[in-house]
Amino acid sequence: MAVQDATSEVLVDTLERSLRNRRIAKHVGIFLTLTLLWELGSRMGWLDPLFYPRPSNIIRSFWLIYFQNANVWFHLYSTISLVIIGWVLGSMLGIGLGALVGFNTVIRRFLKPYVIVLEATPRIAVAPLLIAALGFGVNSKLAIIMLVCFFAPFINTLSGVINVNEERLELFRSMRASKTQILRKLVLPDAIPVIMAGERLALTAALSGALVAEFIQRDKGIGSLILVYTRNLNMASAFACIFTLTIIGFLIFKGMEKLDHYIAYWKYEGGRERMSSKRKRTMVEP
Amino acid sequence: MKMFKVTMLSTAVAFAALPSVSFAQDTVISVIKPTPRSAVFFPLVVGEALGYFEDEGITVNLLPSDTSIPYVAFIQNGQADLAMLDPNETINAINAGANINTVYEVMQNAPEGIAVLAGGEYTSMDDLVGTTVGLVSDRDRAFLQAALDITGHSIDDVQTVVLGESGPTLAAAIRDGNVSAISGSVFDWAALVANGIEIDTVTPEELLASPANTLAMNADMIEEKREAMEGFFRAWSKGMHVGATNPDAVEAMLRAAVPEEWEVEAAGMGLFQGVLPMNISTTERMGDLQADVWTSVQPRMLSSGAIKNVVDVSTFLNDTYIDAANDFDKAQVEAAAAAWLEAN
Amino acid sequence: MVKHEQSMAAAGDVVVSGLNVGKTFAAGTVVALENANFDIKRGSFVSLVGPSGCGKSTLLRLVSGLIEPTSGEIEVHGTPVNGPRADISMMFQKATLLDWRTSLENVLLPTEINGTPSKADKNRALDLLKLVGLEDFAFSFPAQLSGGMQQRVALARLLQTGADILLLDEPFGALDEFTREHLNTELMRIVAEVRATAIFVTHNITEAIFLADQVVVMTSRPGRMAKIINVDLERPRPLSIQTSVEFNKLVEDVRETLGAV
Amino acid sequence: MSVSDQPIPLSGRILDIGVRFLPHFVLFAVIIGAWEISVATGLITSIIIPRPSAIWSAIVELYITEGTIYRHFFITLTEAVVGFAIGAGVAVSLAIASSLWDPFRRYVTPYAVVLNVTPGIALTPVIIAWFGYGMGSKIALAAIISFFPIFVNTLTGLVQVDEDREELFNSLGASNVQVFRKLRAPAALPLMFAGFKIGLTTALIGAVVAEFAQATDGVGVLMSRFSFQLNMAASLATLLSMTVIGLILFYSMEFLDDRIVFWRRESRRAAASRARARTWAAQAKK
Repeated sequence: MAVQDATSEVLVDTLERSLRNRRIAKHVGIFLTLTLLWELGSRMGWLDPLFYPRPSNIIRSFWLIYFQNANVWFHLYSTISLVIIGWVLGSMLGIGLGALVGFNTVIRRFLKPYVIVLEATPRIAVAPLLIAALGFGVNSKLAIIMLVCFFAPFINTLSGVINVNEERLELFRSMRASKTQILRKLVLPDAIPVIMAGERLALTAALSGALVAEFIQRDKGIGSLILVYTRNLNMASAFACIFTLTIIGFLIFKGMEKLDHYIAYWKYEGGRERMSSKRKRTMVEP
Repeated sequence: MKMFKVTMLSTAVAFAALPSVSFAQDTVISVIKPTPRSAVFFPLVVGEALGYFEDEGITVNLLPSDTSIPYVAFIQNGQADLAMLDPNETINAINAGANINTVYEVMQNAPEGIAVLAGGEYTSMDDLVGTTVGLVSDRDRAFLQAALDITGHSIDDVQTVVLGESGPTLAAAIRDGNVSAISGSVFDWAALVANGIEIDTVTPEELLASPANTLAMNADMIEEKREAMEGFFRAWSKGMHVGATNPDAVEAMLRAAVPEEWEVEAAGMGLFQGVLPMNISTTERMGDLQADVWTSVQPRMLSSGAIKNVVDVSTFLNDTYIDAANDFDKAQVEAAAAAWLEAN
Repeated sequence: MVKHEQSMAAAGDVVVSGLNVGKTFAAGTVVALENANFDIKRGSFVSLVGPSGCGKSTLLRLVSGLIEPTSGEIEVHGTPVNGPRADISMMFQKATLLDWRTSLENVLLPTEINGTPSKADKNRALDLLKLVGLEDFAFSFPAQLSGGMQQRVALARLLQTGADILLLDEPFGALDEFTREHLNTELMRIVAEVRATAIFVTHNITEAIFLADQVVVMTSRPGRMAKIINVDLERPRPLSIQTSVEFNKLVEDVRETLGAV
Repeated sequence: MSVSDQPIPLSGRILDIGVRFLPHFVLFAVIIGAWEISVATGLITSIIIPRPSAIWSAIVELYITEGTIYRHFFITLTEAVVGFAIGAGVAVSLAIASSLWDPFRRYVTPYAVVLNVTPGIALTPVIIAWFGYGMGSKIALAAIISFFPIFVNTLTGLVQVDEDREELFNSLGASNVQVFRKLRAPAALPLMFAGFKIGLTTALIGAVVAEFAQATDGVGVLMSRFSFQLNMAASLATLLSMTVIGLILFYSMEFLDDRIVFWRRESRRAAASRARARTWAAQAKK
């Protein structure tokens, strides 16, 4: 039942293998050729510049929005701070509720139909409703972000808590562990990897949620900036903004990977070695 | 776990920082309108650049949003102090029982128009009969309705399609002949022209003399918010005055405040030149309410079906702020604008 | 009946006994265990052997207090079993180590459950890891250990509880033959060293006889204790004992019991 | 604890179901009642959360007396399904090509990763610019954001084949085509369907978000219209139709999944085995 990240190890493997084998030059070559073809196509009039901005113009736009006019920073700050706050609040809510529901079979039984309904609803679609209900401003944007990133941690915490390994549970029971001990020493640590998978999805969803909120409520944020640019037929800058989001998306991906290595250290060779020597030091020396 | 704590802590800090961004001591005036800060309503940008809103103790909180959102609702539920409305929206709201007053005319001539491809097969309103006409937003339907009505047709003689506000969609639709014409406003054409799509307007003359983008507010709040509103409109009028006397300063201020509109020089310039005259009042007092024009446009809107009933203008036009809005030293404003231009 | 020194010294008093113990599942439709009567003496090593579904694991869980009998009664140290207790410790087929804890922390788990581990507890855990031959892996995580090493950590954890009755549910069943033989020898040595009473469940006849003082042969449908065979082989027992005539007679006996019913 | 093994009479079984669902109904009724009262007494503003009775009358109006919802419902459903079909078609073909031809996979991978980390929603304004104001742009966005989960799941399924099984095929002298058709493709099916289920959900989100940005018809437009008229009851009633679309899409895919990947569920296995026995018998008779 847990929601897993779609990013496949197959792709990451392929990419890393490719990089290791010094195929970077080839990749870059292909990329440059494609870009040049695009540029050429645009200059020769094969590609409609209304729709497909020239790569050179996109590069110019990057320079403009980041350095010359530096107008993107304000919007970036707005979007990113909202995404992070909404994500932290939304996932705290998700994890808390997930744990609560996971431990309480009665609540779980009663909540199930509502969870099914919530799962089937495109949650991002509630955005206009929330903006109308909560009004313009930070509150409604935060509410949207929280709503879209609440679900994955909720479901994953729930499933992590429910799917505790039977044998381990029996072990704890044979040692006469109390309910809190089972929760603290077994269930929660056991659920961490799957919760982290939920968190990663939640952060990605939070970014999408922020964009949709900004499309509707256009005061600030990268979403609203993209709209201004497309409205002004300035597709090059619109693309520069979209590629900015690609970079943010990539940073989220990498950042969550790092966080996962840190928190769920026992899943990774490096993490195990790090913690192993750390524990040795703290245990033996003092 | 430490990382988690760091995240939480930084979140808490960011949270604490957020409210401090809005100025606690100032009066906030929330305005719902179609665009964020833009050349289209430059008096706001000018007023902010020269610190006039600040001088009045006002922070302007813009609620730029999709034009499919009925702005009147936001006045009624108190989320907005001012809403930018078109005449037909105003009349319809009053007919629907909304307790609103129109207090300031941002544009005294309609920026709306009906555009066709220059040198194309459509050259007049009559040519549009039987074709598909694109609307930039739902709002533009009433204007098209009125234009067709004046030229002896009705909205049922054409097909309409909402194109949305995306520039390339508009451009492609008219260039490739998917629509015969676009009913929109001068802001929508500026970008098209800058991208080499020449257009002509076939708008009936009579429709141009119409208030547009007027600001309305909850009638019950007129006295309660008097001080802030007078300050707001005074700052706006000052911005308008700079537009009338020193367009170069306005241009420079816009380049600084909304650089995103000037990245493509031709588009920025085209837009600026298009909206400059629109934002300058033709009446003696800036932002004044033209009761006779409001009276004369209503029968036309009625016959085209854009409104259901004609409303007596005295019931909702309220010029109680206009005098105060014009109560400033013009020479001082001109000097300030010149000094700003000098300094930047 | 020749018993090795330690258990001889302690023999005589009964630490685990069952009277007409029965257990049914699925609302009485499945009889897992029927009418089991047994006495297990202090310090003895008892093997439960039989095919799948003969109720040997059920019997073990009944003794541990993880499940309750449908009929009859089990007593440990003279008091009826009604839930998991401190004087009993259990080990499973899988090592069931916690991935996020080092070997040492896994061994310390039972102590933590009963309170905060003292310095002495920690030293004891380290000693136990040494006893199972893992002193160099005290700070390794389970994923860094082989299957056999993981089971040894589990064995150390079993001993860390300090319980004198050890229940082992096919503890080395999932390991390869060589590792299993090796660990069985270790287990025999360690159990003797800590002077514990052990109940060992397996479906491997050789293993059952090799380890035990008594082999309880169980048959299925319904689960039932068919025969108790005393193993009068001298201790310590080398691996080579498995080829002796005496040993093979015992194997024969168990086979016959299993086939006869 | 004595339970008779006599079969429970039918009336008893109905009673049993009733008893099982009764608490759910009671809880639901209590929540609705409390909600109604707290709105009626002004505890909650009806702008934020409308009364259940108001939502009910909006449902009756939209679905029964006026029936306005159906046109929008089918438009959005069509957009989501067509978008999904296109996205899935492209994704599956690319995944097959990538699995069969290693260099292709290497060169496609970086672009797939870039597409994955870019929030698909950010493309909304550009997609609308490219594909225009009709259903095309909604279908395109639905296709784009449903592409990745399907691509990656299919590719993973095709690539991560059990090595022993592959060795078996090689030892039998199977050709590459045979390995693909008889081993890789069937083995990939479960993961592929998991991808389809995620893809369907995201396709619906794509269609609805594109409708928020620009559209004349569809439940997304209807919902934002109602929201901003502050007609929260009708807005929630419209949201319900999205849930219904979501449920229809999900359960249709579940149905297909059950029949095509029949070997995962006992009841389906039994049905398939009976069917094959029948075919076999019929053939034997001839």
